[in-house]
Amino acid sequence: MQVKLRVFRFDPEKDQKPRYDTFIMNVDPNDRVLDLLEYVKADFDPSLALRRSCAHGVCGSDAMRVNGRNYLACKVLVKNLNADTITVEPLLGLRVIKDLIVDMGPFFENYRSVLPYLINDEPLPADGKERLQTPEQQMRFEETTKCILCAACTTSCPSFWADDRYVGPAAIVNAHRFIFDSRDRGAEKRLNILNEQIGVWRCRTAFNCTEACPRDIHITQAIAEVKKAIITGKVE
Amino acid sequence: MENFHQYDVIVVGGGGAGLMAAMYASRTAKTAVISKLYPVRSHTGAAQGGIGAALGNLEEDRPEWHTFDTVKGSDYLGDQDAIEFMCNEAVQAVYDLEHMGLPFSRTADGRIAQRPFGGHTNNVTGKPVRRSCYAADRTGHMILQTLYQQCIKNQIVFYDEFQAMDVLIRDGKVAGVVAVELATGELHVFQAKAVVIATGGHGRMWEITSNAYAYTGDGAAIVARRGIPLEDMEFFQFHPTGIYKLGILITEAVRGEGGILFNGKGERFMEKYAPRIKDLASRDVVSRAMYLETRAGNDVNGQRFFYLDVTPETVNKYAELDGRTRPDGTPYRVTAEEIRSKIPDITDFCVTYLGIDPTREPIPVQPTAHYAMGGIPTNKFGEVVIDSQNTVLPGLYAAGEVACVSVHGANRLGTNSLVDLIVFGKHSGLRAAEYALGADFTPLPDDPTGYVREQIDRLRTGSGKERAAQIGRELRSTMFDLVGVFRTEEGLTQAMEKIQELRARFREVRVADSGKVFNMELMQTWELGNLLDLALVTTRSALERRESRGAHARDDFPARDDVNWLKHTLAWLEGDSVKLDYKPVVITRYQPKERTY
Amino acid sequence: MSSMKTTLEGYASYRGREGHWSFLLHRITGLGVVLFLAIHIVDTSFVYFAPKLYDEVLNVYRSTLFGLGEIALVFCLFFHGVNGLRIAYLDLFAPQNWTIEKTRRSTYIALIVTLVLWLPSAGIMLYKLLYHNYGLFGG
Amino acid sequence: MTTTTRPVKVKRTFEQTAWLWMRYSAFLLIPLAWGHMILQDVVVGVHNINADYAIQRIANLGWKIYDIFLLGFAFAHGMNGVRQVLRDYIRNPQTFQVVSIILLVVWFVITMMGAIALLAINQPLGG
Ligand SMILES: Cc1cc2nc3c(=O)[nH]c(=O)nc-3n(C[C@H](O)[C@H](O)[C@H](O)COP(=O)(O)OP(=O)(O)OC[C@H]3O[C@@H](n4cnc5c(N)ncnc54)[C@H](O)[C@@H]3O)c2cc1C
Ligand code: HEM
Ligand code: SF4
Ligand code: F3S
Ligand code: FES
Repeated sequence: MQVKLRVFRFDPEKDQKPRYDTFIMNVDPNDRVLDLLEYVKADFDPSLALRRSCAHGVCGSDAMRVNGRNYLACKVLVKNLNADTITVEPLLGLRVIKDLIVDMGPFFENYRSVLPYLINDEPLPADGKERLQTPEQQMRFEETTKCILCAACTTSCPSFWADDRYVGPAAIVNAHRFIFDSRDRGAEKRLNILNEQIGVWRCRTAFNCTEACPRDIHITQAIAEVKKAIITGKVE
Repeated sequence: MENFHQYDVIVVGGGGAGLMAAMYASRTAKTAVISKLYPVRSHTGAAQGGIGAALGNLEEDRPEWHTFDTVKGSDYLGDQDAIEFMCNEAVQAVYDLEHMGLPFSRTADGRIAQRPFGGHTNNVTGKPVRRSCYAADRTGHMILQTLYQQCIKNQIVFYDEFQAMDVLIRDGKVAGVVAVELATGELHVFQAKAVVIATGGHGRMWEITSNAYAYTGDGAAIVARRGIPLEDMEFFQFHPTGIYKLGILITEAVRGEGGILFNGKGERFMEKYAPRIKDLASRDVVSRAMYLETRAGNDVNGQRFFYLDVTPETVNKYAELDGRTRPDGTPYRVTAEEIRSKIPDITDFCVTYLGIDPTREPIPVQPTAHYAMGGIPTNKFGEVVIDSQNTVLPGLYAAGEVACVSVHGANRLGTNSLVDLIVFGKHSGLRAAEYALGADFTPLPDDPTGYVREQIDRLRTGSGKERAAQIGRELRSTMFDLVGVFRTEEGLTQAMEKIQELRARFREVRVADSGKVFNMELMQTWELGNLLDLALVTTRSALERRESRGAHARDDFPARDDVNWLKHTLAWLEGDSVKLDYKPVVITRYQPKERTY
Repeated sequence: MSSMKTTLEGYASYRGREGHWSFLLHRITGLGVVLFLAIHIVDTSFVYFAPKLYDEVLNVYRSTLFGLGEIALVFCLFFHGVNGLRIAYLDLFAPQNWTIEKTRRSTYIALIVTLVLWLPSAGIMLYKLLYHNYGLFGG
Repeated sequence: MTTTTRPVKVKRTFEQTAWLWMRYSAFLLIPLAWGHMILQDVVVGVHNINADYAIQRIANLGWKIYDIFLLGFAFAHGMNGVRQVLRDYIRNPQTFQVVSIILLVVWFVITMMGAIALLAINQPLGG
């Protein structure tokens, strides 16, 4: 089928303002949007800049806006879009560096701010083997371990557009992953961090994050669980 | 000097191997990691099935069995001292990962869950053993995340989106690394006492591949251009179950959970090729079986693909036929729900890319380029060795897929790469730090960035008669058709000619984008150059090896030849030609035997 | 670099779904109501501070323009209330229901409930407006 | 189930209290705000309201209490809402502090105006 691909372009060394380049191409409905961008690079304009690596939705490199909504370019197929015109733009809320590449700095800073690592200073089991954890305890937080830090969620969040100091859904998801891990002892610290101005209270349940998450994580639900833990003083 | 940095240890690569090395090196040495991708984007995150270790959580298992299986899987080309070391270390390594917080799937009594995987057996009964420790079907993702988290905790210094382009060596010692900062296009010089290369593999030179775009063999190509040989490059693994046409991997764990392969006639063809462990035979065996079936006209619709079936009906039917039981002795039976919970990501891939639910319909699969057994030669401490006498190059280390220890020999067993990353990543890091403690900085060469600038200039000033994208396409199809699962003298010779042609044409390429900021065109063209170098080495090494062993299957020399070829290839890239030498395989306990499954 | 511009661009161009527009509507209606309420408290207090002024203000309120605004206001408060109740209930008592399916469904239900409350009210108000201001229906 | 509940000590913060306030006040506002609106805007209608009507109503003790509640809850809810909305867009903490103080003053003045009117009117004019 034929599609019209409109791509956001911006070269900081040449352009004052961004522009959109249009490419008409014949594609397979099963092609990924990432494939289309690769065709552009191979056959039309090799200077198009974007990040990508795994090409099957597990590395988190290529989150971008496609027809106005955040996706991983490698996880959205042409046929999923139901449109002859496909517009590809960089993520909102982060500084555009070049074409589809944005500055991920603030995103990773927010991620780091919630202490995203296991905290447990208690002695290890005497036999040197694993800490025990039942399947139920593991399932409690399994969902949020799936996060690939692609930023599709955080950059779809109106609260983050307004102020990038809001830690954002991705950071909360990663805090959730540890708060509800029965082996972790740092829940208190993280909850106190998220209880601050820039924390969970900025979430207005706008839900764009959950809709955008390519890993199908129930983000808003996870955020709500964190809020609940803060209010009740109980991690369940 | 601006853009100059000094560290005791520089780790190039932020995947599993690199992060492991950095974590251990940073305990005693000033360490930094350079990575062209954000570390969490590394290909380790794509690993699905699991990490092998003889924990014996569900049934009896021993590191010795793991060792033997690995030796056998390697078609006896693996160095047995290193394999034994790795399999013994694996157990503690997995516990270490758990202590770092890795969310393994669990057994009912709270231990790390384990599943069967290709080639891993109980050495007494010969039956598959549950050895692969897993976190659903995203074990690699969890390893990568966990290690990155620990690096944050330990405040490791990262230079994210810095692409290494050269290793500086002076007076036979490592002096540092030259890297380009992608965001600015500036060159940076990192002076270091020790450098650990952990840049992963080069599977992007094949058309159908499970490998990431970033898998362009940068590390191997960089050191090869500095006169260091590459070992066993002819051995590249083709995984039998890539999604048809796309190459996306369907982990062996699908067969571990009971999935069955069928040909176009609806036959379970693996019965013919591996009567004992059938669908769980080692990867080279299954990929070859598929190729042979295709040649016999047994592929589906004559389109060179097969079906991998994990619908509960099929799984249960064949589990009954095979007499498969659960650890507690009850017959093995599954529901669609259970399958989905064991392989959620695979289910997701099938739904997204094929529009099918794998618990209802079979998955179309074909062999896909997957893993480089060959790479930068090292000993079991991760020290790079540069000749047949295993002479160490002081200060240079390599770990992970880019390295060839060699623990995988001619064919890697599933789950063993993650073990390799963790074990040798750790030890290379420890060794590098130890070395740095007792060493001085080697003075930098006069113009440290000269060689890199020369390479860049060439890409910017070519005649422009040729297009990189076209050369890349031709390279990938040539490699897939002629240097793929099966090889012949004729095909390899043809491939050599084609690669030389492509290399000549590559000199006519000119990068159009003259900018500095995120000049991806420049970097990707440079990466194509790396692939062209490694393709040359691979093909030449394959042409010389006149036997079939593991992943290297020669139609014209179908048998393994231990008399002449039980040895590692060392290949030096010298301009447009390749110099070869060989070194013996370390054999300790297990004498080569015929390999059947 | 997040800024008002990004925010407005996002509001205008991001193709969010039910959650996004209900967030926007909740915010707009909330702000609308609070603006009205501030004025309304002040004008009502005129009954005490300046009774004459109060009647004049009421006259303004009786104009057609304000009448239509009042109908919109009622919509705002109904929507804001129903949706606010939905949010408060989910947040406080059923956080596990913040899933895609349930959120979509609850948003639609909130909208329907709003319309069920608002349409009859709007009808009555419109009737009165036409009756008083245009002499329709025998007014 | 083996999932274990762990107690955690989390400080009360202003934002948390404000968040809770928005939700709990919401439940009260449904009868208060809707009741007021349905009665005045829909049932009675602006054309039937004048100063007399208003004064008569306020003078009634039941309505007086009702209105005081409404004033207290609705306006405080609303002004905190405005504060939260503005906080989203104002990056500079100093600016935000100034804005918060202004909001507080506006809230206080308007609430006082309403409260005085409500409390001062005790009987219908001329009655
Ligand atoms: C789909 C898939 C599934 C797999 N499943 C399994 C499995 O179940 N079990 C198993 O054991 N193995 C599995 N493997 C293999 C295993 O995952 C890889 O071999 C392994 O992860 C490689 O790790 P690494 O650390 O060597 O490299 P990577 O994780 O790929 O890291 C490479 C790093 O090097 C950096 N880099 C590369 N070039 C440069 C440069 N020029 N300058 C700076 N940095 C650079 C990259 O940014 C990256 O951070 C799988 C592989 C694939 C592709
Ligand atoms: C009728 C009953 C009402 C209910 C159930 C209700 C409920 C809520 C809730 C739950 C919130 C918080 C939303 C969030 O944080 O995501 C909220 C916000 C708000 N409310 Fe109300 N409210 C009601 C009436 C009012 C009234 C009368 C006003 C005006 C005075 C008002 C003005 C606001 C404002 C301005 C916000 C902030 C909006 C935002 O943050 O986007 N509400 N309301
Ligand atoms: S939660 Fe989902 S959308 Fe957000 S960063 Fe993680 S994977 Fe991406
Ligand atoms: S989009 Fe934003 S407001 Fe909350 S529900 Fe998601 S974080
Ligand atoms: S390229 Fe890895 S997620 Fe899309």
